[in-house]
Amino acid sequence: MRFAQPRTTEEAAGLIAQEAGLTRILSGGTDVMVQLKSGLVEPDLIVDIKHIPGLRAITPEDGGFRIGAAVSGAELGEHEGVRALWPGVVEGVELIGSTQVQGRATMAGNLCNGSPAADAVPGLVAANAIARIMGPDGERDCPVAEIPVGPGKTTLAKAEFLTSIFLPARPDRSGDAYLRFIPRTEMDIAVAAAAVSLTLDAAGTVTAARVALGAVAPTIRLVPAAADAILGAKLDDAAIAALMEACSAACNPIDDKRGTIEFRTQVAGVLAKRAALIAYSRAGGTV
Amino acid sequence: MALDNTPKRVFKVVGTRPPRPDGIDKVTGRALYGADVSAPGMLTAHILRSPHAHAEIVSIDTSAAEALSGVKAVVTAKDFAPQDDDFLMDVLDNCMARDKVLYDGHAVVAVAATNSAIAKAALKLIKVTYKALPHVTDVDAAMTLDAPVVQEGRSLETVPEGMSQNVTSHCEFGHGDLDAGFQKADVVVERSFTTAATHQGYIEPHACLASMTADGKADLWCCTQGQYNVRDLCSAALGMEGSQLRVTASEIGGGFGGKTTVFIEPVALALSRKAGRPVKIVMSRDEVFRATGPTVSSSIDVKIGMTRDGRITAGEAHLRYSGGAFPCGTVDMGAQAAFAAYDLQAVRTLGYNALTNRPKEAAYRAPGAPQAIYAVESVVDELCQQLGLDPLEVRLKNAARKGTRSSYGPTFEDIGLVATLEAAKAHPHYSAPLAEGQGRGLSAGFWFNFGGNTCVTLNVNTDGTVGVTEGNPDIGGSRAAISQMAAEELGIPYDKIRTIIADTSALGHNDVTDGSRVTFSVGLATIKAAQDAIAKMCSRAAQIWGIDEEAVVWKDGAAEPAGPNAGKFPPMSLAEIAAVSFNTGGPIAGHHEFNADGAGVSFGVHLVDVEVDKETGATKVLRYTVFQDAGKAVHPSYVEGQMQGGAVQGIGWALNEEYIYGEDGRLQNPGFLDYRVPVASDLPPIETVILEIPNPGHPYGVRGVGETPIVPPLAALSNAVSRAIGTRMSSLPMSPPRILKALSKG
Amino acid sequence: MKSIHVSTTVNGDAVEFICAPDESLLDVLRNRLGLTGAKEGCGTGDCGACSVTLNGRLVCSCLVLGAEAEGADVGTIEGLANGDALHQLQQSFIDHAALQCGICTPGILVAAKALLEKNPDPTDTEVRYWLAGNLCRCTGYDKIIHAVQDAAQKMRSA
Amino acid sequence: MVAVTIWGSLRRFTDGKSPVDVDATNFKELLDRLSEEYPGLKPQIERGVSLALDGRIYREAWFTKIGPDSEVILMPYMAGG
Repeated sequence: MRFAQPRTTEEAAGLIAQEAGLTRILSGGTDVMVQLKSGLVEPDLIVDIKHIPGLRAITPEDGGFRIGAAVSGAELGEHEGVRALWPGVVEGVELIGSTQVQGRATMAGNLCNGSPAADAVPGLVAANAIARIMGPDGERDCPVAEIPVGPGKTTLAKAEFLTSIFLPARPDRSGDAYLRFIPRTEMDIAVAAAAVSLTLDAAGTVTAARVALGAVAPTIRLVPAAADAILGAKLDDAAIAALMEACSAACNPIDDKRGTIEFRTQVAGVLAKRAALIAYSRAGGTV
Repeated sequence: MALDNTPKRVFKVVGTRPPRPDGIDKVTGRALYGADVSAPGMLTAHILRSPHAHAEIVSIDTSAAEALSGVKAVVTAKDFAPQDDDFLMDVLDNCMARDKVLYDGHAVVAVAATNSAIAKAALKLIKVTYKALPHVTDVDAAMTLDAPVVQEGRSLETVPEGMSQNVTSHCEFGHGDLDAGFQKADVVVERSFTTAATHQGYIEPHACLASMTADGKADLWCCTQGQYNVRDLCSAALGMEGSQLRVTASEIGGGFGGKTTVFIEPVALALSRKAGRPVKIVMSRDEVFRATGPTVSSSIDVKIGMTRDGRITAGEAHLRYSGGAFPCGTVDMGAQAAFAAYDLQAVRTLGYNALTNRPKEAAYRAPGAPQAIYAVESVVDELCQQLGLDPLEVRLKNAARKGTRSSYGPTFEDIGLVATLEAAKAHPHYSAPLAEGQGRGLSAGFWFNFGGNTCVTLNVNTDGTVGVTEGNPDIGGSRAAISQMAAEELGIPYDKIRTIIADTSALGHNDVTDGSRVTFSVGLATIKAAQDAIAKMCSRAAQIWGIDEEAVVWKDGAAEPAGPNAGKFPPMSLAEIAAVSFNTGGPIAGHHEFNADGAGVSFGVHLVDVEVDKETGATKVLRYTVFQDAGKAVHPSYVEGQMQGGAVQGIGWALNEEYIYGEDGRLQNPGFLDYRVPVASDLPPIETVILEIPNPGHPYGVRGVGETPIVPPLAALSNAVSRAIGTRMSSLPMSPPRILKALSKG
Repeated sequence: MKSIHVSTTVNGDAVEFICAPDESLLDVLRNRLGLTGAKEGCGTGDCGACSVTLNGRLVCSCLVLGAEAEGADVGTIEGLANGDALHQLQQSFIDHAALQCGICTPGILVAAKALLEKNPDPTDTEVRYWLAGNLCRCTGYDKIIHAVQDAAQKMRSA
Repeated sequence: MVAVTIWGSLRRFTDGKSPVDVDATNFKELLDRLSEEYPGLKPQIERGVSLALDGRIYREAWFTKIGPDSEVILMPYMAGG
């Protein structure tokens, strides 16, 4: 195994392209190191991208923010600007692991790990965040929602890696929120999760919404039917009930050591309801 | 045994809270644990483990591994001496599978190499051919007649005929006429319960460093609750003489019963013998979960009758425990402990142990008692609910007390249950208001407490300081408590004493640190050793003064002339006597060795308030108070620490901790990610109330305190949750999916 | 696997070591630098016993490659006391009986120090959440929270 | 003679009797007499038993004195955590 610390994205892309064997990108390393420890993955090359200029930066852009792929959860959480614009995204990232893990884990790594239960991803999907991807042929942009395709699987080509994630600007009277369910108060993987992003008009009616669910299907799932359920409403009981029903209907979970199909299906709706109410309040709405 | 039974005595050191002697080492990172040492030329070993729940080992080919550069030794079960004794054979078979692998994670081959990476690479080169066999991991399934047989021919003569071969033992306890008792009841509740296997969850994985030389002498450093036990088991396994194996106990990073046996120690010794070099083995967390000590899993039926005014007329429990793939006597203790808190005219408990394809049970804090008492205390609570009675009053009405014939036979001496219940009743927690969606639970708990074989040396140094040498690894602050008792008895300051834990060659046998025995037994031996040294110091003073030694008494750390000589000479302090000891007959040391008895049983009562989120099934623990009889709390901070730590382990057991097996019989959650021990943010403060009802079996009144606190939380939590959600829970852990399911059934 | 030469700073001292590319910082500290205060309780970032600071950030050293320490500033439990003078947290842990077996103690102290540097006056709940990644199986956490708060109070008034 | 209470599952080796009377003045004599008079108890006695004497539990001590009026209860050998 070799270890490389490239100084540019091009250099990194070149290293990865040239490696015939298995490559792992190291930014926070909180998943890669666990894989190494388990012996299930034996990479030939580890590419540490933290030393590439810009990859640890949070940069304002077009009213939104570009978050470098190696920005840790702790660094993101300390950024008042992102917190104010996309509080739901930040709270999702901050739920990954312990304080110690926060010192290392990144939003981009959480996305590329491909876990259906990734805490950072529902918020990003609800925010319609755009990932910037570097590859042998240069950079491309791709909606975050299109990256995961199954447990541990993404649409990234072999020689591609994330360099940043862009969180767009948003209209006034917008809010987002993320909630997950875990058996303890910390340190668990989400058993079910929901992120809601919405925009209100002056009267408090929902004019735009995106709802994403985690841990209830092979990938993080955008649920347009759930968004439709609250569009044009003021989160009255009927809209909430429709939202919960749409979320539960969108679930296709498994029974495993963390939860049952029945539990996940039911709780996903509950979390969507609670997240919607928080997002609504953050957008300035009063139920 | 004549004891100076003066419980009302005024203590000077006992009952205070001095700093622990190992404190600075532990806060600076200097304390040396199992994995923290190395030796010149040391090899590192790893162990290949079974991926099957149950399989025959057809063949093992280690040739490619042995040929790998850097590999220095490979061992299998063939490298260990066969044993006549079944218990010893089981321990060894658990360390290394012989003909069959009996559970997922069962050790098969070990490799020692010049570094960890090579040893791991070598494991991949080993070819083991298995013939998979049907498996069973559930205790009730294992007891059916068509269940796969885990081991044949292991049933004791006590097992009734016609049962599955997996049933290895049967026990029955109790007295009185059950039928008549149930006839007298106004209400009878019968309910079945299950509890999952849980792990002790010590943060330090098992680790050892073994070094055997060509002349057959060996040294072993390991984290253990009992170095003498390790010495005895390992020397038998290796066919060595006990004197040739010196075992040194490292600082121990938690044990809770799980480090009372051996797993890797004989393996490291065998590898070292083969390689002729020191060998270190450190388990991974995955190995700890898959191959070391979980508790029994259980399935329990309880039936209790009660009159309208809250008098229990009869109690019956059927306990089915599985201690994994080997015979296990833990159900005996559960069956004896189940109804211990009650004064009953008619009581009967039946226990069965069944083999399953799970790791061999290891002791865990009051082994067997939490499960049984959970089931009994749940039914008592349900009866109270049905009859509209206060659960604390009902327990007081039926409480065992001095003179009660216990459910397991003996008549109780002085016990603290009533005092503990009264303290709970008087505490503001019991009368604090509860909000909607909240519930309060109560449970009593009990543990036997043990004494056992103990040996202590107390050396009086010429500078007036004292060294205490004892043989029990300190798992919760016992060195501080022992130093305090030595200081108390000798009448010198605490900081003049240093207590150390001997290796097996430096002191006679000591039983393992188990059964809440150390503060009681080692403390008692230390007091006796101090008295021995005092007698010698009085004799030296008598010599110096030229008076009869009977005419000398020991007071406040000094010899004083007494009787007709009183006042003739100024008192001679320990330091003064010690300073001239070379001139008066040589060094002064006190010794005591005995098989301690009179440990005195222990009772506790826990109160808990919870709030349940009815939409998600999540339980939040809002308030928790522990009441326990400590006899005499030698170092109250560490008594509180036992009460708090035990309570939190019990909370984990009640809410989230469990061994989860897949259809394939493999453990699904061998890590701290999915084996969910409580984290700091899960918990409220754990309030403690120490009662001191002196144990007549100890001169200071001390009782063991370590185990009882894990017993009540299971039922206390279950009763609180059941009351909060209005549905009786009967299965542990009460994980959110289970609670939500119970809610949906109403 | 070719070893990597790394120059770093540990507890303020310049240190050089070589390590394998897949070797964790925890293994480097324990096996190559003789700093065994950080413990491996799980190797997967779930227990916090291996907590250290890396460029001032609290991390699990089992989740950091030794090679990543190049040019970095590593802080371990061995650097907490100033010679014979214990850090207030260390003293408070002894005074409040906040340790039993002590295996989690180094990690908890390193984590608590990082907390108090960021937030000198935390609530109990903040302490509990900050330390949620540090498992302790002996104490039930109660005395740990008291000890951290005692140290925080004394450090604020110092 | 002392009256020894035998726990339930062993009573089939004492013809259903409990307590049983044995002539013993200490723990060792008690175990020896029980093994002689009720051979079915021998395997359990060899595996280990505890003795509760007037409410106090003894695990191994052979020469523990037993008075004629003592409450004597045989118990399984026990271990803790």
